[in-house]
Amino acid sequence: MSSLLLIIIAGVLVNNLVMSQFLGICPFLGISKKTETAFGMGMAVTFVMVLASVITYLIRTYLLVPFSLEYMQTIAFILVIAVLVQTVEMVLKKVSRALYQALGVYLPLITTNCAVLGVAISNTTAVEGGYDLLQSAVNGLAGALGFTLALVAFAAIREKLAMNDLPKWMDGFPGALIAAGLMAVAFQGFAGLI
Amino acid sequence: MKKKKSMRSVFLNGIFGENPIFRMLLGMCPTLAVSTAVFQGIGMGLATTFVLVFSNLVIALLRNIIPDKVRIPAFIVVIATFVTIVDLMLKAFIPSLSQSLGIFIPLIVVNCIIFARAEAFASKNSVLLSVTDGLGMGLGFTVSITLLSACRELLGNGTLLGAQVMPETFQPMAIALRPPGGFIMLGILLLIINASSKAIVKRREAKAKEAEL
Amino acid sequence: MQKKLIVSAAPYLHNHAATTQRIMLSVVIALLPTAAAAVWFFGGNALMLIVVAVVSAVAAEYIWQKLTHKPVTVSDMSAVVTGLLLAFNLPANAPWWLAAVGSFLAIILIKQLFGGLGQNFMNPALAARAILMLSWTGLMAANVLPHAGQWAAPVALDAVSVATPLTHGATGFTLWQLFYGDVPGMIGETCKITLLLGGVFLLVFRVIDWRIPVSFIATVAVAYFIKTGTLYSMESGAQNVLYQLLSGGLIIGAVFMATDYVTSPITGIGKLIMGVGCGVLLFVIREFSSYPEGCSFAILFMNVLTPLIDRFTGSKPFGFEKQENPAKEAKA
Amino acid sequence: MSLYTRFPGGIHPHEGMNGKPVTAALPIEELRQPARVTIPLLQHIGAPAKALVKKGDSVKMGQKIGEAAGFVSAAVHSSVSGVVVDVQPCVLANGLQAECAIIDNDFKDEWVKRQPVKDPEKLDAKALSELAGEMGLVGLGGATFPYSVKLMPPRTKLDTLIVNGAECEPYLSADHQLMLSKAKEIVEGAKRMQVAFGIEKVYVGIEKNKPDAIELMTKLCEGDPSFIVAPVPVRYPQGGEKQLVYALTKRRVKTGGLPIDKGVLVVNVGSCYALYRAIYEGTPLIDRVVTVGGCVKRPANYLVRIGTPVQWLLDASEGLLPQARMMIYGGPMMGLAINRTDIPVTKGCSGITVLEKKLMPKPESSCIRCGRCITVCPMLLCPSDIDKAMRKSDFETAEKLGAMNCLECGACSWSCPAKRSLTQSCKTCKKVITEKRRQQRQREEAK
Repeated sequence: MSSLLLIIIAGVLVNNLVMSQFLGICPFLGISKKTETAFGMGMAVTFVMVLASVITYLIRTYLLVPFSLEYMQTIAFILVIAVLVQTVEMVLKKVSRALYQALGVYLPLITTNCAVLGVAISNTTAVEGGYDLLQSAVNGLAGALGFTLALVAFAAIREKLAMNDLPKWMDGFPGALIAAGLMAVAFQGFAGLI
Repeated sequence: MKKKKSMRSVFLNGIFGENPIFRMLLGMCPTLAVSTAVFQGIGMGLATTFVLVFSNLVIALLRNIIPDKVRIPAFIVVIATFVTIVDLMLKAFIPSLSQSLGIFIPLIVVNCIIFARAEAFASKNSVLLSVTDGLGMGLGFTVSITLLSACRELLGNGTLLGAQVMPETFQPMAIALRPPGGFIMLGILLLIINASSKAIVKRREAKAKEAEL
Repeated sequence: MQKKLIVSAAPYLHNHAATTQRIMLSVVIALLPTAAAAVWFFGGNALMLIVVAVVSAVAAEYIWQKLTHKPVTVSDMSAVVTGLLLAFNLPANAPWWLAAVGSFLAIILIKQLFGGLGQNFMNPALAARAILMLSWTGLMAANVLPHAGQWAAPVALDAVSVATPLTHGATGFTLWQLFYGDVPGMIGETCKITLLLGGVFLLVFRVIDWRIPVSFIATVAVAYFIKTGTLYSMESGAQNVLYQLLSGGLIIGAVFMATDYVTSPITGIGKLIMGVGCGVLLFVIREFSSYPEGCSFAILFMNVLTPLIDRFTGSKPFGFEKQENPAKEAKA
Repeated sequence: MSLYTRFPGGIHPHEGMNGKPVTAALPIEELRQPARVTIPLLQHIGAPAKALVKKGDSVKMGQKIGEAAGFVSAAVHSSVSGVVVDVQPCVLANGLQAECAIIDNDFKDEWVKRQPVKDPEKLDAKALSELAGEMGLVGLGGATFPYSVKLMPPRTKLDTLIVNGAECEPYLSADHQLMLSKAKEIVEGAKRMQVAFGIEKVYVGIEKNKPDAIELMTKLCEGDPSFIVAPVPVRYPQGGEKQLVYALTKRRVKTGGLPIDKGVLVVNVGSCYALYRAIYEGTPLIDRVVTVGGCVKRPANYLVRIGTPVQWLLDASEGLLPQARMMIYGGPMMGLAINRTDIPVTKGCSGITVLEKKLMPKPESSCIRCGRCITVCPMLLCPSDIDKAMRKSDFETAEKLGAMNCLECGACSWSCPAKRSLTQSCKTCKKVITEKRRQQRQREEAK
């Protein structure tokens, strides 16, 4: 139980995907202009990341390892994620109209979100022999929550910056990157928490 | 109105006009993550270039065969194949680099540059042009990531490619090697490039005006 | 005669007693006793650090505003406050350039690049200190014993390596010593008497709001009381609470840093959230992280969340009713 | 400890020379009539009145010269007897031009035939509203809302009447002095409304800095248990409708709504008096009390005929002092700065305030997010954010932040250490948003 708690704290704060692992930077920079959209993206990523963690674990344990196809891991994982995103989109459309409208637009963007593949791969390498099923799922959840936290906080900061009169050449990405850097400074306080 | 693209312009486009990092802001994750040392930067750049060139080549070859509906999975498979090749080759021949780049080698798969070039260029252009484009983009990526990692290594370690460059009295600024340093350094580089390119454009306009007068 | 009459927008009365400059000046005044205490305990080097930090902060602001052709606003004293706070967060044996680099980072990277006074989203002094700490961890270690009343440290600086009160397992400092300031630490954080004095001054003159410091300190107290009180006895719990409250940078952080207008929530509830958040994070970092002291990181993290907190604690207008129908209102 | 609820926010503005302490002690003097009056046909919120006279007509005092044009509009009457010189646009205090009747005074003070109401006790709401319309009554507290609309029989049952004698605006003492000299008439006017609307409780809200008025009113109301004189704390803007309603009844007037929605009718003391005169004398609204305060040689409270130019008042007060820098039409918090003195006094003008050099605004600097504007805002808004949104022309955000609820009381600007013109930003937002809504309505109607 405590190991799961550690995974959560590590995923959300200490090894925050964006702020200390540089995963998912593209959506972090791209979908952080409005807090609402940022939150929607965060939720969509959370949804997919937990599922992806579970499914890639199953694929790896029951398909790749038994047939010693580990070198195919990258191809297998990325395909699984692509298919998963498509399926999730279709299922959501059928099952829950409301949820689809909330998350739908973000789903196609997730395929190329390296955080999902990154978490899937790190599930296999985090500890000797990789996390077990539950740990993988929790790790996926924690990573996604950390991603959401960083994304939403960053979006609020950018909304604030949009109201400022920044120097002209700070507009857009330079300002966003430096702001992200200062944010990362704050996250460094958790280094060695575990 | 399709303009005929010369190989030279396609090549240079990748390095200057549409520099993947400084202009298009693509492939940020590996850029920020591995740019703590020049050696890693160059390694990452070349690995990406390799994948770019070959995936562009294959996709350009197959561009008329792949049906439109399944092109995205097809691209992914092609890219992932070459990434796997690079991954295995690095593990075999330069294990130290493979170790330090770690997870970011398999993550080349989701590097938006490669996917973007496949979608935007290779699937619409001839094999030769696509390969040139891959080379240009790859080199642009490599040069940029090397520049960033040079800055970070210099400030954070006082060295370049491991050789001491700064004077002995220099106290290395360790934060440059940490995550915040990556963001801030890239931000500052972008800022400088934006400001100077704006200044250049301005000067050109002023000159053009002068010429008119 | 009518020509000299000015026309402007209402209202025409203003509270001339409250100006940005006066607010900053009162913060500087509140910090001065602590500056004196810093020099008293840590001697000439502390004075040098304070002077270098303040001068370079003001210089950085002046140079930047000149270079970018903006109106020069160094007279609003905000750079002085930043410089002072930064100096207070340096150890007594820090080299002079550390203060200068810190000030430049604080003013240019953290404040001016985001638009100048009032527009930065992180406390400049704290963020600069954190950057210095991440860059030159060794130089930022507070390991000089105070040498009250002596100009230079009696022992060669690098020969001294002492445990600060928060280093795990360190004891041997009495509560009185902690309160009075006769302990190793950053130059401006040790003397709690002068810091609290400054805090009371700011509270009395309504420069700062009570919510952040009170909720911050109370949260830390409660957290430590629960921890030690349940582990051992109520008595040791209370003692440990006092020990923790008087150790490290908690007081300076709660009174002077977390209350920074620019980087803390603007609403009352938001301020309480900020205080409690800082307290919890401080407890977590002190207890579990690799850093002995977490005050600056705790505040910085809450700075990051401040825009978010502001967004969700914005009050509803007076008389707002939930079932209100905006379309209907528009028609009325 | 006050008996009455504290409204959120609020300030205690400091005054310069000849402020309330001075003007409050000056009894009302009737100002000499000017030789010529300029009577604007738009002295109220709503549509301008339609002129009933033309060049060369001779008019009597109290003669209707402008007729209400539309639902929200009010009649205008001549304040002197004489000859109409012209009907032409003139500049008013807000800097805009409006149609005005210019009348040369013959100093005969010939009244038009006035007709007091026969059975004042039996007036019902409908009759009151009609009478108010006929007599050109508007709210004299500053909002100048036509009373023909305000006194219409309401949809909801009214149970409380608040007579607003708070007069929280600095410098001004017009209402204060009116209460001292016309207390009986004010109470009588209020009683007529009480009867007409079947109201149970009448509060007379007076700020505690007017103890003489409180005493007098209390004495007058002793016999009537339904009348309660309520001394309210001195805090600007205590006299704001929503603030006073909240302080006295704890009812929160809905955003965008009126006190009437909560069963409360708020009437200014000046309006009560004007209503009394309309009922018992048949006198239309042709004069009002104006405080001339601040940087003038002889501050005073004048009973002024509507249409008298500001210069006439200044002359009576022996002119400005040398340190005068700003002249305000109204009070210093909600008035309008003017730089010409030919502007006529209208129904809504409660004072002419002249401010000295030392009170002049200082240059603005960056917002430091100190939150003072939020603490003082009586409407619980965040003026600094509205200001920032306005500066980025982001009116959508401003609307979300509740800019439309702004009272324009000026408390935020007063308290801002960076001297930013927050109130002005809110006003701008309100204007733009109102215009946008209007356009949208038009588009919808066009469909």
